[in-house]
Amino acid sequence: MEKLLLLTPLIPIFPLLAFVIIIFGANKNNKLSAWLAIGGIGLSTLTSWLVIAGTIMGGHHVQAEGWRLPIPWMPTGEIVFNMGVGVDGFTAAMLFMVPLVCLLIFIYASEYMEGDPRYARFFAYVSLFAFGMLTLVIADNLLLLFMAWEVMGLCSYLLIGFWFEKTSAKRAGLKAFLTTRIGDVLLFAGMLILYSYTRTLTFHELFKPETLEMLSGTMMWGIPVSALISLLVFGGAVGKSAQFPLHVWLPDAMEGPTPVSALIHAATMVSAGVYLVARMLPLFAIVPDGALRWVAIIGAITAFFGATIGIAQNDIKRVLAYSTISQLGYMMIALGLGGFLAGVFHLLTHAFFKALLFLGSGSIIHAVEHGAHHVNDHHTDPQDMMNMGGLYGRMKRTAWAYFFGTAALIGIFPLAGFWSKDEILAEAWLQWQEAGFMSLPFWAWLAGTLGAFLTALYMGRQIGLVFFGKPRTEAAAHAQEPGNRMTIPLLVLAFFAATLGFINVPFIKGGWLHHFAGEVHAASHALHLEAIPFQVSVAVVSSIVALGGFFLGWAMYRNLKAGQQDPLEKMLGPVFTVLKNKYYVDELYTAIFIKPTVKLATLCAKFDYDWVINPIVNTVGRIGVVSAIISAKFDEIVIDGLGVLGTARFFKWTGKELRLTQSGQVSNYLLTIALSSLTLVGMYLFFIRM
Amino acid sequence: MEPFVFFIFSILTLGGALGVVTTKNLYYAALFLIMSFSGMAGYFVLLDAGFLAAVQIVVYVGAIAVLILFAIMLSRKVMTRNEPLLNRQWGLGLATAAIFFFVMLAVPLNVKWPLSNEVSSGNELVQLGLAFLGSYVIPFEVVSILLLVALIGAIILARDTSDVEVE
Amino acid sequence: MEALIHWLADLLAKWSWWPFAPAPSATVVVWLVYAAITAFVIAPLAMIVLTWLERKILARIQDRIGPNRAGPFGVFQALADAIKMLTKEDITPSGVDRIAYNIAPAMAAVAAIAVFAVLPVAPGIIGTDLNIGVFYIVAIGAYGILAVLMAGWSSNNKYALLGAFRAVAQLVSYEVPMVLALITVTLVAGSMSTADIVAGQGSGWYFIAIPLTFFIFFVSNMAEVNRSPFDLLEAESELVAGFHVEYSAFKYALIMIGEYVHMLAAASFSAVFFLGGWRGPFIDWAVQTSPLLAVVMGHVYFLIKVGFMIFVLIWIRGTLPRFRIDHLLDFSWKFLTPLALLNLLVVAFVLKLFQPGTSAGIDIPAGPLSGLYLGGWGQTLGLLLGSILVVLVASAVVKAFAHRSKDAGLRAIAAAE
Amino acid sequence: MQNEFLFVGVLLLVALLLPAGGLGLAWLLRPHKPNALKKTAYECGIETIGETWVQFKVSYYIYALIFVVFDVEAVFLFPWAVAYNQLPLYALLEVSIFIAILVFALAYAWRKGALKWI
Amino acid sequence: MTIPLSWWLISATALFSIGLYGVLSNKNAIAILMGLELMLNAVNINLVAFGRHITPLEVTGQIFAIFVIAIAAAEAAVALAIIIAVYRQRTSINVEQLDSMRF
Repeated sequence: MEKLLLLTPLIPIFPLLAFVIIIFGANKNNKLSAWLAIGGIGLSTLTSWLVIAGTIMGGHHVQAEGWRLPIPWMPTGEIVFNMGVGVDGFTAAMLFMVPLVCLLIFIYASEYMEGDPRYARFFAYVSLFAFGMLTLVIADNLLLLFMAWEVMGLCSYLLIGFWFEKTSAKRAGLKAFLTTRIGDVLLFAGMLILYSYTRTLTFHELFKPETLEMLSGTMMWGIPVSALISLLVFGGAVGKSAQFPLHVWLPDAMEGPTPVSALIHAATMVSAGVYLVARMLPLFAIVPDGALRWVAIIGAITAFFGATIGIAQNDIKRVLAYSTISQLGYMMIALGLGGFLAGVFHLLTHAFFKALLFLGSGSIIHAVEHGAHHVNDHHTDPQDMMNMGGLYGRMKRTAWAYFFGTAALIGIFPLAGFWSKDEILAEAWLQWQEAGFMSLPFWAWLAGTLGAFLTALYMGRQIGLVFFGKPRTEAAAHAQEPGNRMTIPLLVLAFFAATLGFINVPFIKGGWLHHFAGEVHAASHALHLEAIPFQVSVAVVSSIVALGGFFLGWAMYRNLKAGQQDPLEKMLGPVFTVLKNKYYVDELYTAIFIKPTVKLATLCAKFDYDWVINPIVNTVGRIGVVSAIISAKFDEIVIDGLGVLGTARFFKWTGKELRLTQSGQVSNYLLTIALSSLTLVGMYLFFIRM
Repeated sequence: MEPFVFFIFSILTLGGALGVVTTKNLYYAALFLIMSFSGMAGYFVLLDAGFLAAVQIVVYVGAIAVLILFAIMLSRKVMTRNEPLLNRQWGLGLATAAIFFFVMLAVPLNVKWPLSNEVSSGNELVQLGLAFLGSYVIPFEVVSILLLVALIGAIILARDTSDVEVE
Repeated sequence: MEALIHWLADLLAKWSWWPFAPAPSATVVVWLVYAAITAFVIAPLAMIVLTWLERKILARIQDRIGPNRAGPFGVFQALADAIKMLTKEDITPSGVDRIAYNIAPAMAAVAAIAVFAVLPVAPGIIGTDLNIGVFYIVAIGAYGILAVLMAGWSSNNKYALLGAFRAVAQLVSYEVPMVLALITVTLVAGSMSTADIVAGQGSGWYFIAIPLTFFIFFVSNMAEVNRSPFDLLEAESELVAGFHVEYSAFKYALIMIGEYVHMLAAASFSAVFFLGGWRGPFIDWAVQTSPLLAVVMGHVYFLIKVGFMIFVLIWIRGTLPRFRIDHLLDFSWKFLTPLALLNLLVVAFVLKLFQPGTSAGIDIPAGPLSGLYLGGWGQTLGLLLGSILVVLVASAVVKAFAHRSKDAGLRAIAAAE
Repeated sequence: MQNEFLFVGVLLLVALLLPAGGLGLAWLLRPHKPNALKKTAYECGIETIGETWVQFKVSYYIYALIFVVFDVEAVFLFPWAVAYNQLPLYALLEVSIFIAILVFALAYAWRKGALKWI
Repeated sequence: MTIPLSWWLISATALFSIGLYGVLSNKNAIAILMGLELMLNAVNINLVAFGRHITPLEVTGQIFAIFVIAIAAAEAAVALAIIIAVYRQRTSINVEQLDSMRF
């Protein structure tokens, strides 16, 4: 058994090799590149299955305790960082999902991307991405996980901006990169603090009871270190998994090719954040009512608001993007309530049906585009649902696969989504029963159930708009079912979307997955690791809500005519506008962060360009004086004349100093770095002496 | 005896370094740099690291210095102009460097290191070889990848895409 | 060396009037004398004798007589040249970069002399037995390259500059296969110490075991010392002598000393690494019975080998035409370097096969064929077979390339074979 | 300090005396009659046209570049060669990978035409 | 008599400071690079000196120094290639004129 597990390090190697070979050798040959990528991930899939078999045969010992292969990285004195890999039940479950979904998507993409001038490069990038994701899953320590995390971030950037001729795609890539970077910095800070306290970043060493106790017992800035680290790590997950308030990048990420959306922004990479939180859950849970609470709150907010935005979008992929955000919120709810396995279960099922939906939308877009070419129409946006309609008759395979995916997503019995979403809601419901009305679990349950309704609503709307009624454009009327390489992955995914739920049906052995993956964190007592009994009431409520929502949406949009006003818009009025504009979060960010930064940068650039002491510095100073005078009038007692001068001086000084920072002069940057380091060294020496 | 040798090598090293940063002629700066590198090789000999001394000369003097000289000759118009090489913030730079020196001086003057008086067995080369292929094997392989990447990057950057080039 | 120092120390101890502490001063005296002989006798002599030899041998090859007026067989001709160098006017052209212009020739000469520090001349006679000896030679070579670059750049002459660039390109190109060949030698000997390498050739000179390595080393060394057919960086007809065109009088002499000493060093180290250095018939017996006799015999054997190597170098110069620069660089990068790498790996593999269970008292992992080690001779045979294999593979690859080549002439040659 | 290196220092110092002494001797013996014509650059007799320090081809730089890479490689291979007989067989595999990557670098340069003398 | 550790450290600090000054105060990209090399070398001296005086039986300090040298070589190769490329574009390697990053 252990011999099979020894294959683990090979899993990410194949896609990496594919990447290297494509980049350096095969990039002239499109077909070869695609086959290399598919072959690489195919080998990974096979290896993963062998490893999973090893894990199953290894029994409880391997599944719960994990098997590890430590590979020392550069030993520096006493510090030995590990590049080790490990397998346990949780990893094995992920290893079932990740390579399989990747493989199907690669096959799909080999047809979808045909005719693209950078076809080979696409496959190099996705191979690199697969390498990152697989490494992340098998990493047995935070350091390797973080490296893989960053590799994926890079791939995400490259792939979102893959069609960089489009300004919007270029910007979306940059936005995704920068937004997730905020989370990454937080995660990295968390890792640093963690390391400084524990001197290790390997999971199984971190989760030893004494280590966790030490972390929860030590205080830093008034809160337990474990909570602080957890929140920082969660910050990383918020960025990667597009949780509120860093969710803004995900919808824009739909500028990338559709297989990328399916692969990265639905099935795998965004779930890396959830994976991270699930992996680190014992740390979150060690302090009761600590960081976990925030995970649940953020999850609930995201689950609900993501779904509300989803109902007002017209772009087929954006609807799915908001759906993804919302579903990730569900996972966070589950984890935040301590339901480790509920979250993981939903992560697995979601990957399949969301990949299915995205690929389905991809083949719809492909078909509509094809139709548009057919009628020589170059203005119709092939992604806009308002331009579709009546596609059911033209593409039956895709439609049926899409129906399965939708049913799984909104939780129709007995498809995958039903079981996994139900478990999350049951978890919340049970805890609500314990904690009482208006408690956090209650709100989580409410958000989840309302979210489920909205999910069903927008999916019903989408199905109605896309597949039913009459074609609203010529392009839609001439749409054509794409070839086998695109439809067969859809059918395979549909199969899994339908059946994957059974690995954790509560009636079979009390949830098979629970025994397989659920005991990874058995050492941590704060988590709910036992299977949750099936809650009929929850299931009935959510089923009614889902069916109701779906038929409402379907009925409203089924026969929408071209040019007709959106029925929901008629009903909701200004609320719809707010939703359509995504609560103006992007605009808010623009107003709060981006514009001032741009302005500041522009100003600084101007300052520097002239270099002489600029009148604008004085203006800033004067503004400072004026604002100081105004504030002085507000509370004359606090701010006296000295304060005014101080404020003025402060602004003057800031203006003067800031212009140095953005000069574009390498030397200035270097000087800044040197001075900052010097200050840090000085502070360090000073405090050490103290 | 050894302090005297140390002193000579210090003059070579630090004097060379000072020459690098003070001379106006970039070509001389490179020659001073070579002098400094050679002094450092002497340092390594004094530190019982004979192999490292040779590495210092082979890589720095034999390879990097040649690269730098080539680069200077490639961008020679700048070199022959003999205009001051200092930028506008040199005063601040000097102050920073000086402060850094005095702050860091606190370390050797105050810290008590856990010194050891053992004498190495003298088979440093075998130890190095075993370490490269043993505990440091991942960095060892990564170095080759790093060199590969550096070579590819540098060739792509340095190669002239236009064919008009006077020899 | 130690023996010499002890002998001198004993001698000095007997002279009671000697005022200093005997042992260290004996060391210093021996060192100074050894260094002085190397620098002041061997180096100028190398230039004088080698120029004469070269002219004489080249002349014979070209069916001429060569220098024959001054002294018997013209031996004083070279001496006269040396005196001429000393007494000629030293012209420093205007516009040169004086500092670098003056340092460069000195650097060239000193760098060439410095490698003799690790040359094992006879049993026990070696300047200093550095444990990084081979690598030391490589390191010192770096200064030679720099000297060329400095000379060319500071001369303020287009020809000199072009010559210097070409020289540096050539030197760095051939440094790579040379270093790879040296790594192969180190691998076989298991040590970088030159003395150990000579000692390790007791069971067969490395010339027998790794002839291909010898070929690579010898060819790249020819290029390193700018010998024909690799002498185009001073191609008189094209570059009016290359990087040292602006040098005259004694500075020119220094550069020439550097070059000829370099040539002598190349021949010496070829002998040390591949021809067994001071090894020869009965030398092991002599080492055991009489150290003095061993030293004398070692010198004799060593000088014979060095003389032979020098003769080969001159012979090649007289026979082969000059390379074109692109061919020259291609030859290094596209042929010698890959060949040297392949050779290195094959040698490493064969060594592992034959590795005995112990070496110098340390237990080491034994190879699968360690039974065939046979006191080193089995290994030697294995290495030889490995070399032959590499040669066969390389010639097959080259042939395949030649067939596919766009060069019609090359294709014709390949087809003819 | 490693005593073996002391002799290297001695040899270097003594060897420095050769150019110093030689130049000194030559300075005593040689005539010194400079004139403007002698001091001109050694070319075909006409004054040099254009800047003397011509800019040269970037190919030279690229050869130096590849050389740097192989030089650093040698630094890692020498200790390996010395310790080779104490290393297990898989060390040969590791070194083979190391060399293979660098051969790949060489092959890349070759394919890109960086080794072509234009 | 062996040289005490603090001598090495002071010498290395001085070298590092000189390199830092070179980096901060030069406007020529190649000169900045040379300053950088000096700083790297100062670090190497520290590494080897600590290794020699604290753990003389191991060669860790030397190993790290060798890795630093390898990285410095790669860095110099790429940096100089960039400088050459920039020079070709702009006929200048004065970093004060290379400020298009700010836009």
